[in-house]
Amino acid sequence: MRIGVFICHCGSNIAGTVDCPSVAATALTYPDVVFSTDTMYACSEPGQDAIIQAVKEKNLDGVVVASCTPRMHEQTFRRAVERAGLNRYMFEMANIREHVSWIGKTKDLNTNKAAELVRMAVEKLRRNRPLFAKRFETVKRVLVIGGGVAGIQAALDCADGGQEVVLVEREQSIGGKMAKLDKTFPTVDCSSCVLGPKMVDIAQHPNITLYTCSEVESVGGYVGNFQVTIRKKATYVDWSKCTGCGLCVEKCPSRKHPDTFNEGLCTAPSINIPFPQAIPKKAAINAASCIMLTKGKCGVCAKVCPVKCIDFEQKDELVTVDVGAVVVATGYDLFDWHKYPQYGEGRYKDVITSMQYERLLSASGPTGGHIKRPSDGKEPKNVVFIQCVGSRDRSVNRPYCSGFCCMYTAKQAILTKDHVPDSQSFVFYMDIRSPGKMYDEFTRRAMEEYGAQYVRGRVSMIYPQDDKLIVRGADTLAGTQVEVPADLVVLAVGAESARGAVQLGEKLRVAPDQYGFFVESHPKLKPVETNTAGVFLAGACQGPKDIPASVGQGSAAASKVLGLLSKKELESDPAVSRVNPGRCVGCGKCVQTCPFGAIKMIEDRFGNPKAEVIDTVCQGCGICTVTCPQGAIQLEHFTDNQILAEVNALCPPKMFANFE
Amino acid sequence: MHNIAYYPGCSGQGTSTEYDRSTRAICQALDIALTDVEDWSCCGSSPAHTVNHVLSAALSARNLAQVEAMGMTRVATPCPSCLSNLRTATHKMKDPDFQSKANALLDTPYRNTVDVQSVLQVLAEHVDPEYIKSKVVNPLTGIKIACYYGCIMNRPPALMQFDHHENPMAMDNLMAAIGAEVVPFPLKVECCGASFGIPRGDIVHKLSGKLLDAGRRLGADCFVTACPLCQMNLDLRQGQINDALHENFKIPIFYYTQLLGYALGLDRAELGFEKLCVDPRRALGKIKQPAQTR
Amino acid sequence: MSQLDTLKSAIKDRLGELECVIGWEQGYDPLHATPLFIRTEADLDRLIIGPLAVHNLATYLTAYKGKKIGVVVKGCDSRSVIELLNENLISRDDLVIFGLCCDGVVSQRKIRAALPADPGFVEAVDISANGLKITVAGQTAMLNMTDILADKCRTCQHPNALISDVLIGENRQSASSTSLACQEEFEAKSDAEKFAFWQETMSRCIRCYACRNACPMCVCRDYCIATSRDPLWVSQDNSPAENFMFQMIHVSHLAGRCTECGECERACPVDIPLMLLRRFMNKQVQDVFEHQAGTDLEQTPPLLTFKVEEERINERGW
Amino acid sequence: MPAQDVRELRIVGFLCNWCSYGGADTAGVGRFSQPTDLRIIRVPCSGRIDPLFIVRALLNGADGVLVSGCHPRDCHYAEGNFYARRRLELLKRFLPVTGFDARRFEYTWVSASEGQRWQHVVTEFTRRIHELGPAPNFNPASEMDWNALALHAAQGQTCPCHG
Amino acid sequence: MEKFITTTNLTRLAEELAANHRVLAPVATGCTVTFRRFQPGMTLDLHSRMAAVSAKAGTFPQTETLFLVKRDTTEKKPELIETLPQGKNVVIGGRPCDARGKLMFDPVYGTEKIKDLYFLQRRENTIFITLACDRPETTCFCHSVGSGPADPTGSDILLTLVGDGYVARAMTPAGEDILKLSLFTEAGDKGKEADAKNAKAREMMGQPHDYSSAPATILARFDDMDFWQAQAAKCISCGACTYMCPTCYCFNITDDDLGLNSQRIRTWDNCMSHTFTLEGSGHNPRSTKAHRLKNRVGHKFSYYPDLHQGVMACCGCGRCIKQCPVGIDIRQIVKAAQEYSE
Repeated sequence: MRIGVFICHCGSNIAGTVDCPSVAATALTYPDVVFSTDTMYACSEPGQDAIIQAVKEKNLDGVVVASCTPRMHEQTFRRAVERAGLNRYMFEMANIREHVSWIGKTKDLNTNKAAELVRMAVEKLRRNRPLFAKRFETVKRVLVIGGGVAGIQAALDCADGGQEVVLVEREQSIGGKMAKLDKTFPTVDCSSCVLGPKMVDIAQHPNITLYTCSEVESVGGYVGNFQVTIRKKATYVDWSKCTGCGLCVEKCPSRKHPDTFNEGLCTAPSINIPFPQAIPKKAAINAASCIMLTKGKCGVCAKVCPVKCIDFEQKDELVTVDVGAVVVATGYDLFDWHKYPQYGEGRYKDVITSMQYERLLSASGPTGGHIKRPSDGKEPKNVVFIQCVGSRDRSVNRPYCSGFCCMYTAKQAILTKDHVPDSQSFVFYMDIRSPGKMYDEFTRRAMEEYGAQYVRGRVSMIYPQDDKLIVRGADTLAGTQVEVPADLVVLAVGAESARGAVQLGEKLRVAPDQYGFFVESHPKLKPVETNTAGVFLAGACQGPKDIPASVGQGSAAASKVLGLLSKKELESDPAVSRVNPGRCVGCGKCVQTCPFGAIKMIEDRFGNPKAEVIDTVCQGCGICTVTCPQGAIQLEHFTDNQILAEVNALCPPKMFANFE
Repeated sequence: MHNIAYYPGCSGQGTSTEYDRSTRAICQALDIALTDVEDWSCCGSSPAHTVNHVLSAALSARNLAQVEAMGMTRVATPCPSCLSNLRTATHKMKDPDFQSKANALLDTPYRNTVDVQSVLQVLAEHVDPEYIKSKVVNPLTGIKIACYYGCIMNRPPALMQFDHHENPMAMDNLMAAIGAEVVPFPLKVECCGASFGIPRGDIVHKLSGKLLDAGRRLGADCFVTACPLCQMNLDLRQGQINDALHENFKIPIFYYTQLLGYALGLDRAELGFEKLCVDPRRALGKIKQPAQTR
Repeated sequence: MSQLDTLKSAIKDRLGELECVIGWEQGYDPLHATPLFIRTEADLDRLIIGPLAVHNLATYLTAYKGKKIGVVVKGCDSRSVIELLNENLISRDDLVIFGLCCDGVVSQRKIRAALPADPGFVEAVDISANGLKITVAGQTAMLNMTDILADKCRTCQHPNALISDVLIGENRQSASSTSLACQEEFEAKSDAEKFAFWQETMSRCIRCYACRNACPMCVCRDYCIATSRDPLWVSQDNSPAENFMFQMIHVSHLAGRCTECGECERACPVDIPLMLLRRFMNKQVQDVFEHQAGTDLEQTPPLLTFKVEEERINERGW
Repeated sequence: MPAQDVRELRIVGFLCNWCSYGGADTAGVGRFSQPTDLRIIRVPCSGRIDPLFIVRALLNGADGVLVSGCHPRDCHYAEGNFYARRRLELLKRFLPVTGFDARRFEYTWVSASEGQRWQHVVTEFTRRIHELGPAPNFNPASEMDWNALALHAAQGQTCPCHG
Repeated sequence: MEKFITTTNLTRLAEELAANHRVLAPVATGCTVTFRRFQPGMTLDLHSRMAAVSAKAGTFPQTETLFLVKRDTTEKKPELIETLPQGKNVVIGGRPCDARGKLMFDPVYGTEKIKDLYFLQRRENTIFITLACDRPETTCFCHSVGSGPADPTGSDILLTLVGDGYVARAMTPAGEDILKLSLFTEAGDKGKEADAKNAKAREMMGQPHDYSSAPATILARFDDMDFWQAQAAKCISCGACTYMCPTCYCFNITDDDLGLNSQRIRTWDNCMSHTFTLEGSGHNPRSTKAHRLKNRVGHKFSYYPDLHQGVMACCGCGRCIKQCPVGIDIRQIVKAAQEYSE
């Protein structure tokens, strides 16, 4: 083999603490190295040209570049050696910047370390072999999980782009959190007026198939060729017949279970359509409270239904679809504020969440848009808002800022004044976070035009006194304790990851972070990609964000999907596991441990069982390679011999024959 | 029958002898055998802990080592301040370095094998409420009680590990068990101002006054408390509070042990009602006399 | 009927449907048994059981894939059968198991230590319930069974075959002791002492792979990575480090699968106490995964599965 | 190649590409200075790390081996580090019987964002290895050492009675 | 020449020889006895049991470095370093079967055309001081393969235990040189005693088995795989038998990378292993253990004697029987072939 070695100075980034020419000289003594040089910027165009030129002139069949982390430029150099006519896998990188020059202070030690890292790379490269990607076709269909505003936007953009879309929503209607909001900041325009038309578009778009009351059961396959099983939960109503007339809802005698759409502020009938603008506008039965389903008698709805669409025998149904890409838009949930003992843990009826307050404000809410406090239905005069309930608080493991609470609190303070002109709002806050277009102006308006009194400090307790709630907190600007007698306390609860996000992540092989939000591929440069090819993120499932950001991300994810599916064929990564049938004894241990189901058992021509890797499914983790005791299944590009060569390069074995 | 070491604490020897006496009396009545810690000394809570943590812990540890010497593993004290300091010492001495420093000051090293609880915790967690109910001879029917726990009985929660630190219920449940009507007193764990008792009487007046006011608004006939300092502030200083705030509070402040003893029908002399500054008779008068039984 | 006769008659009943039944017969001298492959009723006459029948015959099973055979197993051997079944390496339908209730087997190494002369000079052996009366180089010695019992039998928790089609004999009590003094003494040594011990024992290892090939769980057989170039894990250089590397491979590949039958140690021609490694590893497996290989038909080898929360693994804090 | 001088010992690291290698990069980008002893071998996933790589390194004379992967639940391949955790934990617990000082091997989890944590891990582990000093060679380095070993064995060492 | 040496002096002899020879002698370590590099301070263990492994390593070590390749960091061209065995060796305390084993190597490694310098150099420079056996083990059959318990073939000195020492007889000039050392005294009458002992040992072995028909009868079974499968049923394909054997001379050659340097080594190989005849294509002419056992038995008792004047490639030491984990008895296999009838 003829190997060329290129030691990059990276300007002074490497050369500042590593003697690059000396490393290059040392590399020349390594086995199979026939050419070695140092270079100012290996990744620059002249740098890459020099590599290509050397490959051609010196007739190299392998290249080592010692520069920055392969996570940065491995692809760059692979493409360069490919342009030089080599296989892209006949290339190795030694990371002498992040792992050497930037962390070590002593030049001679750094230089020695750099030389050894180069040697490791050379020894590995000596055992590399050309690998070739397989090409495969993609399914022109996309799955969008979650029908909130981000999912709606992604689905519409994909559908408009000509792709078939399958939209799956867990709840009875799409719309998500936004559908529950009264108005939106900073324009104070009606939320459902903005969202409603988009929801209708979803229902009417010829490219979109909508499954509500449905969840993703399992996901198999790989980018371009996912197989998704969707569980359609029983609604006990035949939606192909239901006209959404609402007669059943009116007549249902069981009306005691909490209305989840209205955040439990009121109760709902057991057969229900959650809100007037629901899409699809179909009734569904709550099995837990339905008298017929729990006690076996009643059936009023079935009797009154003009189209006879009630079906108490209905069962969950599994639907399987093939898709080429997946957009995850599962949104967020609200922090459970009951963890805070200082807010009364639920003992005081007039301490409510901001989302409950939205429902009180909403004309379609339980109070018809009149603010009435839950305990006695009185109109509150003093309303206290407490911000950062479950945000920026390490004591409840929510150290992050939820981002939008400052804004909606300001909005709610404004709306409070609109609804009850003689009211007074107080806002306990930590900092005002309003970095958006027209955002800070909006919070200013709440204070200045609407007279909301902002108190900078945390609330230490709420206690009842007569028919009021005394809110005690610190005013850190005045340096005193304050007590505000409130008629109603609204907690600006923060966002947390949607329930079930972690489990969904496991199915999709998308890692959640420690708080359950999905991790994007790169925090800045790949904000909607995930580390699983073909799976994209949109909206608050990636982290708390407000409506404009969610919509923006929905469109971004859609553009990624459209880009991906516009290719006729995709290439699979050839660095996958490969079985040497000559060594395989057919024990099947690899099949047992593969997380992707990428290994199947076949029979060879003598009828012996052998393992076989499905190239396109294999993700290249190498779990199987460690599992196989015979070393019969090897992860290409990270074979036992390649890794052992690196180990041996670092710690040469000592045999009987010693070289003194 | 519970057998527990008993650490009376200094207040029980002076300002709150009635607390000590009533505690012993109810424990006896409820089959809890208290054995006084032999040769007990200061828990270190007063001046020491503001000056020297090691010394303060060592003072506590001395008493706990005494408990170990008695071959016992559980000690109960009526006083939250003692409780706090004893538990703090136990906690700090889990650190081997700290333990050796503190033990260096002692004749007998403390091995840290003793669990410290308040008498209230013993009653709440180890005595069946039904058993207490069964022992009641004078149910407190008719009296409305505000239970006031004070600021350190349950806090910090990680250290005290007893009841809820914002909304404790141990005394509420106990009082309810003996027939009283317990008002939902929201300021259960508020500060009475005790630590400012000497230098800043005005703060005590404000804070304690607020407690009394909240109790009165809820219609409480009396308070019960488990802390000698709280009791002193609310009871002994009630007159000063009235003067300072232009109020006219006349709310008797009982130790919960006193009312418990009353309900159990114990000897009044053991309960020490006569020690209270605010006359308790009006409040006690609210209690409906049990129907005569033959 | 004696246990042996019952066994013979049980085998006779099934022999017709089987390729062969694997048992034991007397070997090259009266002190040694050797595996017997019973194909005809005549072969049955040579069948023996008892304290000399040391071999774990489960070792042979994987070679008979697709053929229906019978095997005689002691309690310990039956664990290997279970483990092989759990790993789908053999098929239960192709196997007739004649299970024994075992009183324990001898350690030839202990016999050698106890005899007045080398057991190679053995002239006669008389087996009784209490032990072995052995005449060697003209001298006769009575060896008590308790003195020459194999280590695995001293701590045996499964004397009766755990899986069988026919169970022969009456259930035996498991051993009261679960620890071996030699193991404990060794573990108590310092790192330096243990290190030196393995350096020395590995310097006499001749890499004959008897330990590997006697092992019922070493199913790679001809494809062991100790003798391959791709992958190249071990040099053929017979130095202690390379020899130990092979032993580490063996231990590692048996982690969570070893049924502690002791065949590796028994097979070693240069008397390396390999079970020190195995028993220690098994103890760790038991501690971390609460797993004892081959004791339950529903087990999954612990390294082929995982739990999201491992109750017994402390996350290593830094 | 031996470590350059006593300032450095031979420490081998096995890091998964997605988290810990990224964490080491992050530490580099942040210029978090670290001891230079460690040499990192990049593998796709901690599930690719055969405990026998670690044994091989130790037998070859490595003074320390450090393994790091994604935090449990954060594996890029969903399950790799769960398998790795079992394998590595078992190795860690097993080492004492071999006479290798188990402190020479450590495994931990570092995410791509935890540059500071990586600096801490490397610094602490390197400090530990320097405290332990150079590892003994399993294969004696010289003929004299061989002889000393054989003599020691023939003279004193007893074999635990076994069989 | 015939001399006497006390037990104590034999140890001193070993110690003196160790000063300028590589001395191999049976030494007890742990609970086994193996040939070890003897050094002052060690105890000879000639009698407790026959060493587990034969003394083959004296002339044919398990690992022989054939050459080293050294790649200097300054020079480009790798340097080849020759590693022919240097110095003189002594094997003390082997048995006649140990001493005889190397004779089977001679017609293979020292022919006119092929000279294995590594083996020949060691063969030339190794002195065998052998101990006659005084009692046969159940596995011994040296008398059936043309040898006996006091067979001096291949030895330079033969020792016979008499009283508190040994009667030592020199068989070669090199042996005579050693007997001239002052540690030896005159043997006197002890020589006769030794003769008597040796005769008694031979008598105890009884009638030898006649292997003369073996080459033909084994060859006759060459294509009878049923026969070999039955014989090999209990074989577990390990290499214990071949590695114990004084006469097995097969080897493997491999290269090792040692950092920048590398070595080519020759190591014992064994024909019971699958890899022994595994071809690069993946094909294996001896794919089953039956094929391989056939080869081992056939080689020793048929093919080798056919090529080399009827000499069996077996010393009858019995180690392969005794150390076989499953108790395969090569005598029984040969006998089965000899007695085979359709």
